[in-house]
Amino acid sequence: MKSGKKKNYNFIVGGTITGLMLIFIIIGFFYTPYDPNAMDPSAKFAGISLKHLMGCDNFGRDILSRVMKGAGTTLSVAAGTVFIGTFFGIILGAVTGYFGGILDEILMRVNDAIFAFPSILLALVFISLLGSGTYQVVIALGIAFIPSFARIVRSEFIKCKNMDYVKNARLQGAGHLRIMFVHILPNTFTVLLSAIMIGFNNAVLAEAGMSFLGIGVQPPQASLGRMLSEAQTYLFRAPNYAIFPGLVIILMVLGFSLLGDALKREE
Amino acid sequence: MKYAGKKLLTMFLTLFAVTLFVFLAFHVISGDPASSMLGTEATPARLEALREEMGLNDPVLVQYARWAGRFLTGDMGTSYSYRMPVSDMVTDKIPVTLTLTILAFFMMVLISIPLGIYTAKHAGGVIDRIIYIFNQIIMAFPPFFSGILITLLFGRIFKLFTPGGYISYEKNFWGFVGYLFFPALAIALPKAAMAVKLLRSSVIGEARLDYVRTAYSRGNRTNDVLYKHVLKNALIPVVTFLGMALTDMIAGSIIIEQVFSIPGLGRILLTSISNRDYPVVMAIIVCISLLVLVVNMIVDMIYGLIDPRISVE
Amino acid sequence: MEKNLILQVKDLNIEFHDHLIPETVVYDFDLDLRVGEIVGLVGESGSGKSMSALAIAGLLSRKDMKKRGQILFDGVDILTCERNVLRKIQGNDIGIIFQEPMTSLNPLKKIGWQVEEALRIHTELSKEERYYRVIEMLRDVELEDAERIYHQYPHELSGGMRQRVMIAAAMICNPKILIADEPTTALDVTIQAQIVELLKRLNREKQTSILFISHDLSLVRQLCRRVMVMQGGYVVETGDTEEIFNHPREAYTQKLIAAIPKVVRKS
Amino acid sequence: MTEQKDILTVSSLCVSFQDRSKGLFQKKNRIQVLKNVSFSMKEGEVLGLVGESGSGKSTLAKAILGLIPYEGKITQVSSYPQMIFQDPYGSLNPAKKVGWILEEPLRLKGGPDSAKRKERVREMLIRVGLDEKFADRYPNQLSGGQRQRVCIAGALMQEPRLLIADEPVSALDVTIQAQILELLERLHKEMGLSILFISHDLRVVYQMCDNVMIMKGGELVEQGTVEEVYFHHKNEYTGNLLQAAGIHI
Repeated sequence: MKSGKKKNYNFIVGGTITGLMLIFIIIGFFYTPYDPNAMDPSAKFAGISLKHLMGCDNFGRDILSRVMKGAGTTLSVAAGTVFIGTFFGIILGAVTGYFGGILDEILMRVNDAIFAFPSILLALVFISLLGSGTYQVVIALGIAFIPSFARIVRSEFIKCKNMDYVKNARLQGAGHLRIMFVHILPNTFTVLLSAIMIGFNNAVLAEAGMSFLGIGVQPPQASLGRMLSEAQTYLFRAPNYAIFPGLVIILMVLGFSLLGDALKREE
Repeated sequence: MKYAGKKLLTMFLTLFAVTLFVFLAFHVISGDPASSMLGTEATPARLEALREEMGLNDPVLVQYARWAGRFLTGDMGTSYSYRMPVSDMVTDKIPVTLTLTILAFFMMVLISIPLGIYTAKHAGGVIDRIIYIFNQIIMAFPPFFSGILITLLFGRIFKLFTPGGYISYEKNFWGFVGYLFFPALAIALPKAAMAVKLLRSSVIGEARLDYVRTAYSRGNRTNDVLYKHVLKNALIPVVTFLGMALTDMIAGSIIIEQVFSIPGLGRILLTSISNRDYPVVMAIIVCISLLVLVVNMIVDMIYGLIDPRISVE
Repeated sequence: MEKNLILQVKDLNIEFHDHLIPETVVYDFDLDLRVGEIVGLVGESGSGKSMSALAIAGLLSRKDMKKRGQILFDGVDILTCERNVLRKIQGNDIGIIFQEPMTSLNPLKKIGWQVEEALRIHTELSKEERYYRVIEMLRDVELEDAERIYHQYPHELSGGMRQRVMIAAAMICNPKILIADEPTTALDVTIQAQIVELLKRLNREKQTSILFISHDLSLVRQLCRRVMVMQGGYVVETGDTEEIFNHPREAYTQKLIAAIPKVVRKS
Repeated sequence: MTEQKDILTVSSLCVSFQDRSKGLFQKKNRIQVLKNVSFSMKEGEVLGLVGESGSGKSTLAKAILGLIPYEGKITQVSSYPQMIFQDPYGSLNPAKKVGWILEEPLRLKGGPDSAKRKERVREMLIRVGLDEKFADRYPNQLSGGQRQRVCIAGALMQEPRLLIADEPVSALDVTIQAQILELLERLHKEMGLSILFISHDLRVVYQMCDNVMIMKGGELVEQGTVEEVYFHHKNEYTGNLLQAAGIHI
């Protein structure tokens, strides 16, 4: 392989942003400057200062602490969502793509029908069935994300199953499961990885959107979407309340999408 | 024609499946509508009477058929919370959401197609790179956050519109459209950024193919190769994306309606979800599903028109 | 320039600059093509034969590529002339056909539209005149049912028919030179033989000079009087086809000829 | 030559596919791909199968390997025929190293332990004319000819007695082609391997094979020794093929 002439700036910038965000979030799991839920009436709408780096909200809670915790929640929800989506997506896509036939026909019709619906809408349907809450959001978004992964995995499996190396493995006596998960699956990793990056971004945005609508993470647990929805009321009085949580969402998504682009170009 | 018929059939089958699923799901989850309606006034005798009256003792499929039949005639049931026909609550909201979505869709197309072609043509140039960075940032914006920033910037600082000053379309249609301009922009921007990126890579990918070399070998100008040969081929994946973006926008408008206090479908959907007002939720979901399916159907038809290979397959 | 000489290539060098180290793919390529002559260009993959052909057709315009030398056609240097001068030559005086007739045709355009494209660009003929010219040309490349094919799409034709369409499109303006880049490699033997016969006939009837590029020495022997053998970017041997076949001078040419399995009675 | 027993007998083999292009509710036609194909192959024979694209020659290979359903009878002496494919880029798993790929047949057979497997792989690599270092490379680091050698090595790991070679040299340059043919010939001699050699190239088949079958439209139109078929063909189509390939007798 010849090395490319240009440096992969996407990788450098995306990696840096993602790395910094991860550090920010991981610190938030163990340490925040203040208790994110402690209200300090004297600090109501406190501006940006050394004491409160991002200021305080309408209850006098430290925005930085809440953003740290909230970003952690968003990240966990997104990770859970992507995990459910990828796990079941791989199984569904592998089975339908590899075996084909009637089963594939039926499952994919259903899958395509679900895929046609915006994931937020699907999640809303599930939320109205399951009730709101963090776990419900993970399950609802996770289910809504399965079809997109299943489609990607399936099309990769269809591409691979007709390759000669798969026929060869069959001739040598490899079983279907071994062919699917030992021979074919590793070949889908590049595509899967960039799908995971995109899926992760969609999950972050969807989680934030649902919390914004008040049907995701429930108060008093901090969540970026919910902070934004509260901040909207005091937009003119305390723009920092809206801007910092928004900025954190943007940085999280931006980092991942740059990394995803970088991976695509590596191919 | 056979292709169109097949797609139409698929659409109706999907619609049937979706509505059946929605009906069954809500049937299982919503418990007993009779007790929800009667609330504290419930007595066993009254409950039984109401159940019989509402046909709740019939088999589920019969109930589904009855519900679907009523739905087709415009009777969407009665809201638990407001005790009024759902159709009265929903029908005048549909135009609001639809206008918002369509407006956003046109903005997306108007922004993305020219920019996509431009960046593909000048790939690697300074403007292409600036647009790339811009695109990446815009794609990272949650639509409601851009909504908030737009409110802050254009509403509060430049005073181009009055936040919360929604104008009903029945009173002043153009005022209504004017108010929807900024919300539509908030929905359109991230999708437009994605479309620019997709169109750019699609055009660049097509331009590497053999038939483009053939076109040049006949003495075509670069622009003729681009507009007569490449563009139509490059648009095929973009059409799929635009269709998906449109359905996504229908859902996205639910959130944006919250930011700009627009009384559309999203508003009642959210209140109904938190009130567990299932007939309303069901009606709205079925309406949106219908829209989504129609959009997909149109996308398939456009496909059939663009690509001669499709009708054969 | 000699009177019969139609194309003269002098010291053509092609260099790639898409990696850190520039890579030369064609060294000091010389070619004299005379009116009505068929010259064969033979080499294995990576020998630089296709690159030279593309350069002569004026189709190497990538920015990361450097070309030196001269390609003189009718007093115009194809390497250095203005784009609009080059465009007047392309399709009008020089036609080219490629290896893959499937991908070389635009999948979304009708055959008739694609065949008459060069006429639209280079002539002032009316729509009707163009139509009759195309039908005539399609018949000339031995496509039966030309009127129907005019309205068909590429995917509705077989590989051999598509290659005939490609030839028709390249020959529609009666070019002085036809460059055929591995035109029969993707086709079955019997179809291959038909296409070679067709090229021979067109060359005889229209006095079109043909530069025939192939990896198949025995095919070149059937078609060309003169042949050039390329290896690793260099022309290693050039001369009369039979002469080279019977008395190859260079070791590489000998190796190439020896690699062709011989059909001679074993007993 | 002593009389040798048949390693493969195919009698009245028919294969048909359902026409997938028709829709869900239309009456489907079955397309007959192989029509009543019968032949037999002796132990240690190299049998050529020649035909143009769509003639059914690859389908015949798949039927013999048991990859598709068929009607008729196929009797084989050895139970594990192996195959090498046309496209050396598609027949090696791009995600695995050469060593892993070559060990896989042994693992699947529940063969020897890891160290022994590695030893076998080393021997086989050398046998097909590659360096043992190739075991640590990925397929995309190899050239087309090297890949085809690895494929041959992989096919031989389970020590089959019948090898089906489906256009094994069509994707390669002539000089590489000659090397691979030489290798196959050597292995044939060394291991007494029977080879069913499928190709569209009449010259290559003449060089490689003892006997040859010509296939057209799913039927065997002519079979016999190469001398018979090439110099005294009875069928018109065979004549066309020979002429198209520039083989004038």
